[in-house]
Amino acid sequence: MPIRRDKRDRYVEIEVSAPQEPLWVRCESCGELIFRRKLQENQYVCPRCGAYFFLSARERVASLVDDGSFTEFLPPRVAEDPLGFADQIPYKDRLTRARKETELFEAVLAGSAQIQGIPVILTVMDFRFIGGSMGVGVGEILALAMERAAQERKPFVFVISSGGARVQEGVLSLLQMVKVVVARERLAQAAVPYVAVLTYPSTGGVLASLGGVADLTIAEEGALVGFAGPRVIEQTTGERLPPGFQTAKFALEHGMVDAVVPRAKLREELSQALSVLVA
Amino acid sequence: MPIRRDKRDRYVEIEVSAPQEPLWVRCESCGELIFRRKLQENQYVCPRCGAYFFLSARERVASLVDDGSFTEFLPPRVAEDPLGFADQIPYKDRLTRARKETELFEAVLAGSAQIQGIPVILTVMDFRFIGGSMGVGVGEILALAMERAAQERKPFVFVISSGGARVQEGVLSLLQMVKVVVARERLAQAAVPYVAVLTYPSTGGVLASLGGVADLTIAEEGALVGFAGPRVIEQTTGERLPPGFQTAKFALEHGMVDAVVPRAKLREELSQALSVLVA
Amino acid sequence: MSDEERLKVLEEKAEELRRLAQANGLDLSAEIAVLEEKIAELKRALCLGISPWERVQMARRPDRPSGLPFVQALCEAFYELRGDRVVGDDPALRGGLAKLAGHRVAVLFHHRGATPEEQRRARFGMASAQGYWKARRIMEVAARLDLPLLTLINTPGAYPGVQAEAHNIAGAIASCIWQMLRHPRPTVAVILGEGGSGGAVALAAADRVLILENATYSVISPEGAASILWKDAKFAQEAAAKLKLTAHDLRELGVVDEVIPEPPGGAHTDFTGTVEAVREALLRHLGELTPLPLDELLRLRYKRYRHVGSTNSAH
Amino acid sequence: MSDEERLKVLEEKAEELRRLAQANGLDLSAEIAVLEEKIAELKRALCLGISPWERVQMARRPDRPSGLPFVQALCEAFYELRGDRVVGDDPALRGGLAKLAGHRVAVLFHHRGATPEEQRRARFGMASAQGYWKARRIMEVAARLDLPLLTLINTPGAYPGVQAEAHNIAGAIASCIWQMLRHPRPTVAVILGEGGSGGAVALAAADRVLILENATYSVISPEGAASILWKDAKFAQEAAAKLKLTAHDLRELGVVDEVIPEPPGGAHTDFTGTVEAVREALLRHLGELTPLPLDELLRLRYKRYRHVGSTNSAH
Ligand SMILES: [Zn+2]
Ligand SMILES: [Zn+2]
Repeated sequence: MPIRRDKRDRYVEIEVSAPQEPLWVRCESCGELIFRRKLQENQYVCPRCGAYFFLSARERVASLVDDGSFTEFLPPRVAEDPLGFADQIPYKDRLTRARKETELFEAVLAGSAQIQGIPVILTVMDFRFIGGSMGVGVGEILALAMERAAQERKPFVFVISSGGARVQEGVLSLLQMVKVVVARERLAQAAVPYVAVLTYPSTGGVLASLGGVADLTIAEEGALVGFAGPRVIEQTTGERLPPGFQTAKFALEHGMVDAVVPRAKLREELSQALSVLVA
Repeated sequence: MPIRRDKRDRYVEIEVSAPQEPLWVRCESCGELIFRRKLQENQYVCPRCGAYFFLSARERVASLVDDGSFTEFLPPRVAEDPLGFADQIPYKDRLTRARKETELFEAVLAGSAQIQGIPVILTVMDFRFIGGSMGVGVGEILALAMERAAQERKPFVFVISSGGARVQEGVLSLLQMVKVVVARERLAQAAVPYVAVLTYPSTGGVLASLGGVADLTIAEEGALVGFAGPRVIEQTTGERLPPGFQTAKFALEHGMVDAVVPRAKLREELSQALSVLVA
Repeated sequence: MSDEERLKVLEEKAEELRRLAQANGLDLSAEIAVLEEKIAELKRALCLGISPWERVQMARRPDRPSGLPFVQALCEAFYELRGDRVVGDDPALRGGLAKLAGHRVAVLFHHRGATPEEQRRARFGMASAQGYWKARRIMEVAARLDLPLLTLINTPGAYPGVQAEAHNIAGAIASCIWQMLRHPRPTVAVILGEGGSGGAVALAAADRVLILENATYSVISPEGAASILWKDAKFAQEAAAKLKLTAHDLRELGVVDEVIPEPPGGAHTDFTGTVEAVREALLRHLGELTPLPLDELLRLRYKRYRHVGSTNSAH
Repeated sequence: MSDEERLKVLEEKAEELRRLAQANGLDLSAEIAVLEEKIAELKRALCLGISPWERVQMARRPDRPSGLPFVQALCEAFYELRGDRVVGDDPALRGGLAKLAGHRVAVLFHHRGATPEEQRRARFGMASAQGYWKARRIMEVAARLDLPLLTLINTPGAYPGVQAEAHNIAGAIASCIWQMLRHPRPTVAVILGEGGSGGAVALAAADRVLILENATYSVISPEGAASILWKDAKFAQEAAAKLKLTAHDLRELGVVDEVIPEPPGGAHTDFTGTVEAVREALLRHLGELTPLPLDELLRLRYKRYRHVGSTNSAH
């Protein structure tokens, strides 16, 4: 699904549907029918209007690392559905469905990889997995990855695409904010660098924990960067949102990120950043 | 001399003349003729209009500490006139004159004292001494006082009244900014608290060094708090200064100080602050 | 007449009897004792068996002991520190240095305000970026001065506003969590009322987390959960139950270390008693933590948070 | 015709002869050698015996090697870090992480801008509060990653503006000095052009302070001193001499550790040579400092700054 903005330059969130694999995809931003292979080659940026489509975690990994260099970590043992939660559907079913649809164990994918020859520990979120929300599983995968990065003295790279906390895991999901920061402190103790990459969307509890304490922060051009979603802000405060609010450019101008780059240049940018971070 | 503001609520600096001891003093703010003893009793605040007069270092000490508790430290040995400087008059003469007029060795007075029974190391600047400027002597007195505070584990209190660096000592006066901060780090290493009190004026190199790194910062109501003087800002940038610019209230609203208190309550405020800082 | 109104009537009656007894030298102790028993019973009834949703309501009461008056009653001395040193000061998140039972401590707390004007200025306890940047600064002062850190939490959540975003509220919250985890002395958090989401967790990454019996701690408000998950705000009560946000649920989940009992009728019926109960618990936990050497403190802190929810510890 | 114009004419003539020689296969080496000797002589003349006031002018040249181009030439790789994480980013004070002769380092520098538009945005190298808050943040990143810190100074001073004051530029400068003094690895500062007052010292609290031959370091501009002390701007030249702001004066005062010679004619006549000279000096000083254990580094740092001017070390 493409990331659209309305006329006032705000992001419009779009329902993420099951990924089928049709040959043609319609850009919801400009209406163009795009040959899927072509879209893929263009790293899921509309060749006509430049709109950014979501990138799945695996596609993101493929777009960033040296070919064949990614070794995925095994999924950890965690409490699944720790609250026994059900809303309109049981949380367990939601999890099962997300796993089937995304072919991922959780909303973040972790592994070791090389980026232009530099070994890193890479973690990439997938927004299709229950909105890229952080529950116990995501927290555990991130913490394990950071501990490994600290131990192996490899830079830790975290690509965010998250709507926030995993509400269905209640306060345990909230506490993952503490868990990932306590693990981040391990990186600091080992003087191992941590690079955050903010994409669409980088919000809520993920931005307000691990996403907010990187040594170096790069935003993808199409990113949304903010604690509260635009609609929440409008509804709660009645404030008018300024043009370009919570865009990558807004984040740069307000001192929150070190760089903004188009998706096509992210790999090169990351490797430049990594080159000054490793001996 | 009283501290005046013009109609746009800016401070107007006033030449500090030799302190004679006339029986009557005219308030330059409201024109009132005030009996000197009366003014003194009112801690040099105009009883009619509330304008703040400069307080000499000794009068400030007297207004803050328990009666008879102040023991002044001996003046240190420092390079006097390290550049052999002369402008319209030789710097040495200026120093001699300032010493005679103020009966102080330098623009800061240091000693041990008790404030409502709490032992402290107290340093107080005197604006009459070459504009309360910080040269090698001031830097040395402050550094010695901080080292003593760290050693004796007594809170360090610094009352600022300074126009900035001692220009006549050139770059050596600039480097006093580093000297006082390196000594301040000694306090931090010893976990000894440091309280800054900002009065009129707290500007330039003193604010941008020791004045900017306190654990707890109290501004006197009549304080001027800023890096650059109002006139410099207007002349350099052509910007219009907002009403109340660089006042104590401005500093509070912009998050720079912890409290603003009238002169008459400063002693009580300090003792409240100290009471939570000592065991 | 509601139970609460009935309680008020009974209490007034008892008070009147006492006044009468004293004024006229009468012995009304038997009558007073009967009333007092009824009052105690009613208070217990009000407190026990109440639903999660009712606890949410209780946690949100504007008269719940909290904020500046709470800190002033808790500590013998409190000196407020203000300002983030870069932009401004936030009246919704406050803090300073204090004396607690003779010990020097640093305190951070949400302040919701007592008067309508104060409540408006404090956005009903929703702190903005400046509040959290200030909190981090105060944590740094406390670290430098080697002081234990206490936090008292009562917020619907961090403020979702344009200026908050422009001043990086997400980074400020993250920095608070980080700084709290690096604090070189013991840290204890007490959830007094609402423990709302990121705005609460910013002050809750403590060695010990305590909670008042009718306080809550949740990733989202029940109303928010209802509208997101059920697409219908009417499911708020159901959400309140399912989110496991009550003190006893949190204790069972291992998220809090101790539930501090409230007086019968709820904390708002007894300000002083609540303060005393919190004070006793705080001092007990501080007493346990203070002798620990720094490396042990940090090891236990790591262990505590590193494994939250990682194994099937609950249920 | 000024010496500088004469130099230009001679250089053009030599260049033309070389072109002629190559194009027509002529041997003009004798003629060229004569010209080159004259050029060298003139360059020496331009550099030696110049007055403090002339050095002030040279230090201020907009074409003086400095800023981003300097850092990019100095380091094999440079990755810029931007933003103070609270308010914004400042184009006049920049920094990031870099590779210098294979070593990882952090770099902070003033950037005055090359084009008029860039110069306007960068306020001719006068950094505002955001710049100094950003600098402190980058120092913290460097400390966390255990990197040596290099600073390259060239500023008329910190920006005196309303927003700078509103965002506590004094506190930001003070915090930079403090953070630099706490840095856990070696720190080296190089004054490339103007070392103007508080805006310079914020980046100059280093283990070693180096200065280019025609750079200056002063508590106030000569114009400022003239108008304050002489009440007449015409005394700027006299003030320039009396303030002891030239590299050689500073070396004599013990304020800088080394004067890096400039190519004949001044640094602006040879960008590459200047970069090389700075690079050589930086690596030499880093090489001396790197083996020192942290406590020794901090001890020497304390000693260096604790006694500035305290004894009659100069004159
Ligand atoms: Zn399109
Ligand atoms: Zn008056």
